[in-house]
Amino acid sequence: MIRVQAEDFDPGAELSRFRQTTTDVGAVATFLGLVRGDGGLIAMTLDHYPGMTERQLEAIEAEARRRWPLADALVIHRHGRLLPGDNIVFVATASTHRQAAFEACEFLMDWLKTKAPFWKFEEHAQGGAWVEAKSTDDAAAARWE
Amino acid sequence: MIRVQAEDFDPGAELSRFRQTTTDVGAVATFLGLVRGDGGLIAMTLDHYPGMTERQLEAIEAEARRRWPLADALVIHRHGRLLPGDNIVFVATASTHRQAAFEACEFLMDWLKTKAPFWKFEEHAQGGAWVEAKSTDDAAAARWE
Amino acid sequence: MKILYFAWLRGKTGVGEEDVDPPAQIADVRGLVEWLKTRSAGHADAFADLSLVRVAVNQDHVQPDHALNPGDEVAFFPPVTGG
Amino acid sequence: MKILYFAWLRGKTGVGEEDVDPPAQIADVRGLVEWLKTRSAGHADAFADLSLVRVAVNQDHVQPDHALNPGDEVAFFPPVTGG
Repeated sequence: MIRVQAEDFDPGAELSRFRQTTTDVGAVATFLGLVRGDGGLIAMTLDHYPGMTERQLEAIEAEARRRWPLADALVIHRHGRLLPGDNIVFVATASTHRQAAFEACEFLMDWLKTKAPFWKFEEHAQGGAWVEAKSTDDAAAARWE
Repeated sequence: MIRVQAEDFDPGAELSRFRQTTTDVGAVATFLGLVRGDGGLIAMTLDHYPGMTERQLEAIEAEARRRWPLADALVIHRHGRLLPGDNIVFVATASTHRQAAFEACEFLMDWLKTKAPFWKFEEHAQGGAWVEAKSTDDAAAARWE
Repeated sequence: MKILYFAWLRGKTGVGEEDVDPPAQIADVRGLVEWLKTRSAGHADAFADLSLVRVAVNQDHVQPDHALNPGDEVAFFPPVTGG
Repeated sequence: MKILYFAWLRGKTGVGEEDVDPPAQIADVRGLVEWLKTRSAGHADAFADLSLVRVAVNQDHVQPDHALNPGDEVAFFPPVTGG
């Protein structure tokens, strides 16, 4: 399941719900991404492409389900202006075995960081700037090509 | 933080608490292990060595903190008789970057599966038997030697 | 034809979305970009370095030689920078 | 000396924990095991295949040649099988 939203979410409540709707699995892996206040960051704004973002996230989830035997998968991604400490993204995967759950969760995060139509604008005391694409994230995604 | 307990735990509540006590991190990875009802399993009982189990889990957590820059780590492991669908183990790791959080979480799970003093007794309709050590888990742990 | 701009491309063009009616001889994305550059100094600036620009047509990533149809939704954006 | 048995070793010996006073000439884990085997048929059965038995002294994993002291806590268990 895919959700792209401006509103905050509650990672604990999401994990509880995910765990309850998933039956007879042995392994649930989750990842929560948060805004870091490194280097005096005041806020970051995630621009996105409504419609295409959801489509891409659905495609990424389908690809993960194709590659690993997942009982369930959840991706929640926020957009809009976020402050240090805010939740950005939550991914949960459920499978029979831990290796599949872990690998699918990492795969989803690598793709979200590199393929999903989100653009990051960072505000510092000196002003704001759009973040340029990082080659390390591309390298992380290239692992899966 | 390490907890070895017979009582159940609430993974969602644990994640919420972990997320709140961890400040200025970018990444929280978690893993939840559950009892699977595969092959007609009625129950499994985890025997452990009180005292040594806690010491080993603390050593494993310390080793993870030595290898990765973790802001925090949590391991909860149950013992006693558990039924299909029950929670067994919960691991959470927090770090600045997602790679460290994921790797430390997987590392902790690999070690818990192979080094922690737990012994599994499985009950089926035909009777009960102690589980023999699996070479695949040893192989998973050997990655880290 | 609906054109969308994201991130700094929106800042430079000054619009997030515009409806345009390019001349019939414009057949592909490359031609559309050249034509859009004539709309304003901001548009010309946005498309000054095309190595920084990615394109989607009807929400699918495409290359500059992708053929266009009148009802297409064409989006321009920089390489994505994740969450 | 406190001896602990876990998993099927407890089942075979019939005890989870016992206090023993081995003769003074027993110097290491290997010697202790040979002496424990004389306590009952169940003990002998538990230690029949030592490749299946792991040992901890004072909660640290040790090898069969580990030297023992009177106050030690010695635990016998199969290879761990995780959670």
